[in-house]
Amino acid sequence: MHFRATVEGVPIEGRLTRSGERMEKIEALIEDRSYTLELVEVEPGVYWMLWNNRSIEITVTSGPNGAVVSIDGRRIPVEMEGAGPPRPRNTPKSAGRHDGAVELRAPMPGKVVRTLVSVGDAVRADQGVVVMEAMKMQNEIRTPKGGVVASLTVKEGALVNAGDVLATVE
Amino acid sequence: MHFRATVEGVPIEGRLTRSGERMEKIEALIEDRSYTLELVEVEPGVYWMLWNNRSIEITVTSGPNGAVVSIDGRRIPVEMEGAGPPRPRNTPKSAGRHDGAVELRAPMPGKVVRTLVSVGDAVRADQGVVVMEAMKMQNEIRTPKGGVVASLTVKEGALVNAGDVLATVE
Amino acid sequence: MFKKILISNRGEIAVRVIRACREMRIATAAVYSEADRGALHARMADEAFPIGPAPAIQSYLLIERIMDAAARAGADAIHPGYGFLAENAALAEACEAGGVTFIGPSPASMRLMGLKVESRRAVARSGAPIVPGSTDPITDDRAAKSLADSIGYPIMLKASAGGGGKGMRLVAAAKELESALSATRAEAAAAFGDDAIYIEKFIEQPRHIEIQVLADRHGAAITLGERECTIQRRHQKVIEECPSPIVDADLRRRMSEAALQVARAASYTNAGTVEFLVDRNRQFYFLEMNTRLQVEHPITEMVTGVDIVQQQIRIAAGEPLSLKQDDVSLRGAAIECRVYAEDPDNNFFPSPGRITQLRRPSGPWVRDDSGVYEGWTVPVDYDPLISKLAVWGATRHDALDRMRRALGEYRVEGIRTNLDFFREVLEHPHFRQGDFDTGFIDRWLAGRPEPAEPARDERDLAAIVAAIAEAARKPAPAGSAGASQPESAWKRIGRLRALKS
Amino acid sequence: MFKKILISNRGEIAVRVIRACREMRIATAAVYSEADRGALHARMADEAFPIGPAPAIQSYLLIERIMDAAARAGADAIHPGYGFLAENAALAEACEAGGVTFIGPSPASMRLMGLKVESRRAVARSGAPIVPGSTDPITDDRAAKSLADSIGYPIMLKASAGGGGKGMRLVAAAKELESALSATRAEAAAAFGDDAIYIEKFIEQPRHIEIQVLADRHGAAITLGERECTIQRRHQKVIEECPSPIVDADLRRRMSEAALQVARAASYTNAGTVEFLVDRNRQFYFLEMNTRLQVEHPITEMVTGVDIVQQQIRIAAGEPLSLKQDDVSLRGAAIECRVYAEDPDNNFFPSPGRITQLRRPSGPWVRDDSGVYEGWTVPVDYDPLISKLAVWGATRHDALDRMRRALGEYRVEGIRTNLDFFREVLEHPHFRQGDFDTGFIDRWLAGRPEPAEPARDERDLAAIVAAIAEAARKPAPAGSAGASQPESAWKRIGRLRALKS
Repeated sequence: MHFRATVEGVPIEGRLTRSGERMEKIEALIEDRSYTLELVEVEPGVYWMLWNNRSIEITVTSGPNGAVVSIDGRRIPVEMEGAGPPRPRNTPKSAGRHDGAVELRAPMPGKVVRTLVSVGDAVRADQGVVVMEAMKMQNEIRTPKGGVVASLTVKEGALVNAGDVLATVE
Repeated sequence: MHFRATVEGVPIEGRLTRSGERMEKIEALIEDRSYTLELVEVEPGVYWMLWNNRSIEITVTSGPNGAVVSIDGRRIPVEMEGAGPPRPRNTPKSAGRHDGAVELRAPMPGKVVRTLVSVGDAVRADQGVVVMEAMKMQNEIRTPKGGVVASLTVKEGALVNAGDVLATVE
Repeated sequence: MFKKILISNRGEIAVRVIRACREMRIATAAVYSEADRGALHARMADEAFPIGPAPAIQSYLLIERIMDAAARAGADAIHPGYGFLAENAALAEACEAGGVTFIGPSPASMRLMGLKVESRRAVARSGAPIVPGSTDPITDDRAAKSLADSIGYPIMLKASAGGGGKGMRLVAAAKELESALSATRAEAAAAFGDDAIYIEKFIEQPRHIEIQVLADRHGAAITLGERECTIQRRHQKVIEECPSPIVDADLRRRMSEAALQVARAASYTNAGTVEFLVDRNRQFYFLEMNTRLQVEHPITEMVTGVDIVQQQIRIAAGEPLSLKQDDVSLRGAAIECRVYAEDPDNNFFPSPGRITQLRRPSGPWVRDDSGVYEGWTVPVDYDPLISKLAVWGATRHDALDRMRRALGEYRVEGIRTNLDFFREVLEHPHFRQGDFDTGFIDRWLAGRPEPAEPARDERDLAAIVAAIAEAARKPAPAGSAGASQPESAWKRIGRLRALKS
Repeated sequence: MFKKILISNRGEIAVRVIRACREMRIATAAVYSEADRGALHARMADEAFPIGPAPAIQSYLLIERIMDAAARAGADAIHPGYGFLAENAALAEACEAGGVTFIGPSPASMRLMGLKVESRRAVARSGAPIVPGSTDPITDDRAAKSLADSIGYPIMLKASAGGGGKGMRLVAAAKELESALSATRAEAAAAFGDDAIYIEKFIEQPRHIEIQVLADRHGAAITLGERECTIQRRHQKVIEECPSPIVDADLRRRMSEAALQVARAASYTNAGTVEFLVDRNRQFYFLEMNTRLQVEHPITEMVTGVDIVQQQIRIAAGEPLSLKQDDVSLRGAAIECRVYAEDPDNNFFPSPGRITQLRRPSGPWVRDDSGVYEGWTVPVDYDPLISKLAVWGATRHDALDRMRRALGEYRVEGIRTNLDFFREVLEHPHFRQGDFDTGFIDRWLAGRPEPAEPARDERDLAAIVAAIAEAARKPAPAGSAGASQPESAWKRIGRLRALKS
């Protein structure tokens, strides 16, 4: 089995040879690094790995074209190639667009308590733009870069879902 | 929805009317007894029921044509009609045959430690026939009725599965 | 004793009360909002009553809905838990009017302790120490100056009508007083229509330490030692300990005596908590009294062996305290971590949603008071506390090591939690030494280094398991990898490498 | 302190030891048989080593495999748990030879206490009370008669070479002695080739009470109170308590002193348990010493606050006991139920198999030492203990009520367990009063009435939910019910009713 993946932004390529039943034996070659290990899925999405007699528990939370792999409390994002067309994540983060504008998105579902700026206002990087409330806590949504508020998509009192655009800063 | 079931050996017939989404409302008429209740499957096979404001947790372990329903630690076997062809249970119990003979079956997987009788021996009801070991415990398998040992299918040291015939008594 | 108790709350604290009732063979009635259909507390109770839509203001905060449910249940008592209506005297009054016992103090005690100025005055009269300053509004600048001089700088100016951190100003030295006074007065007048202000000494790098009180309806009152609640993030407690690393027997005795003075000043009955600020010289000052069961009560239970919720119920039923002060002893040390549905990697934003996997720690001296289960969707409408993880050890050191072990066994998938954050805090040398103040976490977070990159073999193992999981999820035809995919990072870098070589 | 400990065991006790090690920051190495791939103890350890096929005789009981795994792991100590090789002096000797510390007593202590006759003699010499009778074989009938008369009837005749209940005969009165002697001698000669016999007083309706001992390698030894282990089914402990309902401070002091005499007689080090029979007059007699960690150690931990496993490790590492006898106090009461994979409705036959659902109790003062997880297949090859559920309460009464609550929260599907059986035992009035002997459970089971039929509405609700579950499992076309099915009970009875009407 051949695979390509991007692990924390670093692309790698590997080959696996699998054998065995309940506890699989796996030979893996990733670039020039080889691994011999045993693996069994002990609970749904939870794998127990033996590697050089080390007992390692690994949890995989799979998504359509990516997964978060937890090893001993460390979360490692892995995007698999050939895993189907990419689908937007549940919670898109605020991110730059091609035109250089920044979309501020709601990091969680909740209510807009206050807007702190108006369209046309100049804003500094890290300045608060909207205050959201979820789970009884108020959180300021800040702009990652300075500029001018190009749009303010929500009003005070609005209910928003995770990923909804709150404002754009150009 | 119409159903027929056998509950602890007692056959009943009922009609259900279902409505609602996350928490279903159910109107049931079983013979002349009517029930109004709400139901939601909170975990796989675990249902939370509200009936006259009573909060009742019910676990269903489904089989091909039967289920064991647990209500507050009480286990109630329910056989549904129209649930597909019957399939043998995992662990058939020792039971009488049409010809009046009794088959003694292994109640669990394990090892035959000793046979206590020989073919042709006369046995009393409740007399031990075979000693099995499983989970480090020895258990005598006894005949529910007296008679003559017609066959002894296992030898000392044999490994048997749950439901395997150990002996027959006529 | 009561026949049936209605619990006017949700989540872990409702579960806690249900457990106490079950142990006392008292029937339980839960209430639930539309967001809490199938919630753990509703599942566990003997009866459950719907009380309205998801927003608390339309359900858990509606006194008439609670009283109506109690009447339908035929409950003879109501336990309010903490939060929601727990410190609302109107619920206690509605109970009195409805002939149902409210498991808590009298409405008068609740009202007195709920008022900032009046409670401060009552406590001052009782002889318990309050933060030095004025107990009446100051209008005269000369009086303000002489008071500030007598208590010593730094001081805080506080608008009488203010609250929640608004209308407050720190004054570091005498020379700043005059301009600060006029600025604060002006702000207060503008914001609250009232320019009356108070002066209080500013306690630098304080610790937040509280005393648990139990008082029956027959005049007996005892204390169950202190809790150290200094570890806070944005003024929210996250880790509590019992005992406090800085409280010795003498200080405990003096703080307990002060707490009893406060309780007596409020004619207090049932379980209550007197909160103190403690300065660097271990001087302590009354902060406020919480007139209800405290979130962090489990650590006191573990160290004293006293079931505080059962005591609440017995006191409310009119029983005299079965414990005398001499019966109370502290054994070992307990620590609690508040497990929140929040994302420490994303500014601690709330993280509601469905819990896809839940494995909870267990074994010796580990207690998990959870309000959720695997498959439950943590609603966006209520506070993010999903569990309180508490451990006990013979010493503080043992308890810390046990907590570290328990955190390692805890696994929550589907939502983010602060479990890993606690693992970091627990290893911080200042925390282990017990050397901290209320600003500890916020200062540490401000200067917290980025977590180390995972090692190369960890990354490789992650990729291997992800590949296996992907293959199990969707068995792909051999050799199909990436055939018609958008250009991947792998390809891009591959090309870059080719260019370089 | 050790750097890495190999645990030569499996299941809940291996998990218990791993937890202690993790709290002490000691690395752990597990061993596992082919049946235990993916077992909880192997998952939780830092390292895991395969040691052979499923049968214990080919894996967990093979000293060379254990020593080989320890060498590969680079472990500097081995913890044997209980069972398997825990009381096998040869493992302790192999450790000595291999330069690995065995966490337990010396091979000499283990051997002495493992021999019935020699240990009885050594204990008799130490001054601790043994069951009255002969310490040497008796060949002369007149000597037998005079000994029997002096200790009083009833007595037991025991073949010297016998064991495991074979070659034993109860003699109720003097007139039966002569014929019993000749019958027992004849049987012993036939069965064992040796007609030597012993005489021991027969203790009627005894209780089984044991004392926990800790002894370091520097001559210090303390006791941690008693455990009441009288509740047994077929000589297997199922419920244990600490303290015993019949032991007061004076009896505890005397039994503890006797236990220390036994420990000294065996030059004992590390944790050990001295078992006593206690008769109806509260006279106690040495039964045997268990030279290892006891299954039921958690209840002592809960009542004393002492972590016995950590103490074992510290003692083995050569540390002097940090606790003095005066530091040990008992607070409240603890009870343990041994959760077995067995079917109480089917003669308590073993019930191995896959656990399809596992929900474990939690909350205040509940401790579940489990060796399994949801999805795990309990193997047929090892003992059926899947968990030890222990609770603590301020009084025995509180602990019983808490256990009842905790049992109600425990849910295991896929295999059968004795959880419901415990709920019945806990409500038995004699059990609640603490009035029982070792035959209590077996007598009660013999006369146990059939459980009551479920009420009609319970049956109806069960049918409704089963119908809903069935519909979800396999959405059936409307009106298809029973079309081509074999004749059902429903149809038969429907016809019978038609005939009758």
